[in-house]
Amino acid sequence: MVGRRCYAVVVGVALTVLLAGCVGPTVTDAGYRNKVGDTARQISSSIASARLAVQLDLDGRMAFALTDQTVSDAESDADSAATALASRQPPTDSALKLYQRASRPIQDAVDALRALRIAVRRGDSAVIRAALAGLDAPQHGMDDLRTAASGG
Amino acid sequence: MKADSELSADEMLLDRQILDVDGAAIGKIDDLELTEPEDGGAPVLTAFLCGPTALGPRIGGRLGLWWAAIGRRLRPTDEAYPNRIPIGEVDCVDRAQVRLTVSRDALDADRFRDWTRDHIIGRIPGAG
Amino acid sequence: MSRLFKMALGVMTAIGGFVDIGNLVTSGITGARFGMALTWAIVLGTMGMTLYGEMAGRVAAVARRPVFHIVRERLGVRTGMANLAAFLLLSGLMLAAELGGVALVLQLVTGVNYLVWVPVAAAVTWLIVWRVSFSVMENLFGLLGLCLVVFVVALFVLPTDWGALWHGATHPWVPPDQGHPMYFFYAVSLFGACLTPFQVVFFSSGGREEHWTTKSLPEMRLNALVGFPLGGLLSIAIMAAAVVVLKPAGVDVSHLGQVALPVAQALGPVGLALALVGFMAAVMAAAAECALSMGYAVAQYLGWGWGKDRLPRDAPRFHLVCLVAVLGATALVLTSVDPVTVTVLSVVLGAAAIPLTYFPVLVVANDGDYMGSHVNGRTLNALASVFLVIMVVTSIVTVPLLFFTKAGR
Amino acid sequence: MRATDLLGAVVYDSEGVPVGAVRDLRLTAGGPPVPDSGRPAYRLSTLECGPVGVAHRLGYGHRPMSGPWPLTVLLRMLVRRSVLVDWADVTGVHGNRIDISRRRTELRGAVRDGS
Repeated sequence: MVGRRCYAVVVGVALTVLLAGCVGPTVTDAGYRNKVGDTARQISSSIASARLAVQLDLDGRMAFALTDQTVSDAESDADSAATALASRQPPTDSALKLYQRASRPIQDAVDALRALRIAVRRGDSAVIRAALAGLDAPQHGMDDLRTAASGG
Repeated sequence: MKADSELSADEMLLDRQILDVDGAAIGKIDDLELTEPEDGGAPVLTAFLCGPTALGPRIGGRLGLWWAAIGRRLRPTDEAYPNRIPIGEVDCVDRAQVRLTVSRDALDADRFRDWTRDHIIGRIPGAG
Repeated sequence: MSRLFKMALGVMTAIGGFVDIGNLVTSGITGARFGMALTWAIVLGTMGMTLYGEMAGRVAAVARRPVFHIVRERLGVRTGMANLAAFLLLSGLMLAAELGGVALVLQLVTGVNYLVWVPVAAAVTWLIVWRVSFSVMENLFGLLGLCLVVFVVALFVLPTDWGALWHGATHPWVPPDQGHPMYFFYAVSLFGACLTPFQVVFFSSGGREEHWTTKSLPEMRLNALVGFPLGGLLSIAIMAAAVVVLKPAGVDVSHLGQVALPVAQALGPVGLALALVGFMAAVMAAAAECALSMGYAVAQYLGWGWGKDRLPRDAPRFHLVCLVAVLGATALVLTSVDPVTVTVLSVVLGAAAIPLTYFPVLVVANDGDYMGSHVNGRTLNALASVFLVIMVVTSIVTVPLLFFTKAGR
Repeated sequence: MRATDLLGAVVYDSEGVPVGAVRDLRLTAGGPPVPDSGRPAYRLSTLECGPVGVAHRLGYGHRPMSGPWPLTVLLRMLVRRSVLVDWADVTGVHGNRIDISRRRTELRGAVRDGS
């Protein structure tokens, strides 16, 4: 009986630690930098994914709802990554500076993906091409941000 | 009963699948009934016991009590003693299987199965 | 002729049946992130699956005992029950992942949100469990699952640098931009995706459903020794396709649809259609197998009648368990938890639970009383022991890895 | 009496020293007729007692196990410490305690050497 109770306590503690690990706050400067880098990486991947799907669609190699789905997913992933970062409190002054440096390009990227999604839904290939070209600048922005977050 | 001249309870009997005369599954040997004979000698094997009221005590703890209680509710008379399969109805016991001389329907061993069939599965279209 | 046909059919369905949502998702993710560096995990997992499947199949054919008979017989009532509970929990998670996978594929085809398709997927899964005969289920879905061969075709059409792929597979170093915990977390996920306990429970119980005897051993061995490795090869092809197309583009896979993009690039709409049919068949079959394996496990542990070769009213409790499993998993998916996350979680936790069922099967495969001349040979035992160690190590490191990598994010 | 009342009970020898827990019951043919059927019964003849039950349960006691290697050696070693107690020597069963009339040293080993 004692053994069983012990077991329950151990499982409880393990679960708590596990859950805490999943949503734990970033308290250090380095942790925050990491978070910014991760966000940039996620958004960059979303842009790449949407770009690939739309390019294939323009080449007539896609079918069904896959293009639409991939672009929508990319937009919502980027949006939720941006929101997740914005909800973190920057722990230090330099972290705050990094956030201020990051928020503009991140918002641009989300906006560009949104524009692409709207264009894809409307189905006008000229507009789609324009929206696709509009991804280039945010892509560079994310690359720069990753460098900034990992470097000094 | 066709079997070796020596059986071991844990190694050959307990937790083995019981099949009826047609090869249909009846349950596991959840416990063995040993009866002390009137001549006062060593206990003899008189029956296989099966069902939740035999398994419950082996699970132990609160889960075991709960298991046995559910089993008791399923018995017609709220009886705590498990289903008996008298040793006389056992056809053979060997390493491969435990088989009976009677059919599943003659045993009335499994009210839970009947209840599930009559109240849930039998009511779904296509149950056969 | 008919025997040859049957054998070929068996192998083909084993290939199609090997791949499920776990393989699709983990191969896609790891290919895009790590290149071919984790190929070894698929190879290891497939070898383990082949070994385990062959032993379980042999025990089912010779000793006439499917997996959960053995679990209770050899581990006893209490340990056996803990084992059963773990199996049900993990298979339930896996079933939720498969149902979510079916719904996601339907979303990709129709554009309608996957949550709408979840009840449909659940209903079809249950109907397969309820009425479709065992051989129709295996053969139909197994063959449709072979559509996934388009991934292999795609590799030949794409400008694939085979030398680079081979170099990546034979130089399994951790990529500089990824940490060790992440690398090993995904290695565990691939291992667990190939070596799924529910597939072994299904394989061995299916053997009893088809009344295997010692005479069926060659057929069973062919399925396990040829079919499973070819299934593993298919998983590697899916990974390689992601390496060729998604990795250079910088796409990090987080949705099922992204896994199909390489095929679209190589083969256009027709290839894409075939890939989606393959996804659908593989995941649908896995969902039904998963639900059935939960029914098999409970019925075998408690000694109830089970099987698809009899009418539901003759095995009512078995069908009740399957029904409850499908309903429970459906409820889980309907909470709108991300199916891809559920998939990764279930293959990783599944990897941790492998020794629970593998160990008793290994013991019984050595029991001369049951197996006669068909006991494990020396070489097989040596290999099986090595795998037991690998599995135990895997299950020890899994939970810490899950914690450190925050489930691979 | 049920089999599981005896299984797991601890056996004490004539000097009160614990011998081990009951791991298995051996039943021998040729007992008196059973009331149900009138056929001769299997009679409880021997208790197999030992410190560790796992090895026995897995089959490494008496079954012809062909491997796997490290387990065979390890588990056989555990089983070798088991002893046999004749039911005739049992003087009393009190709940989870079984008393016998012999000393520990007089008991036979459960596994014959060489098997």
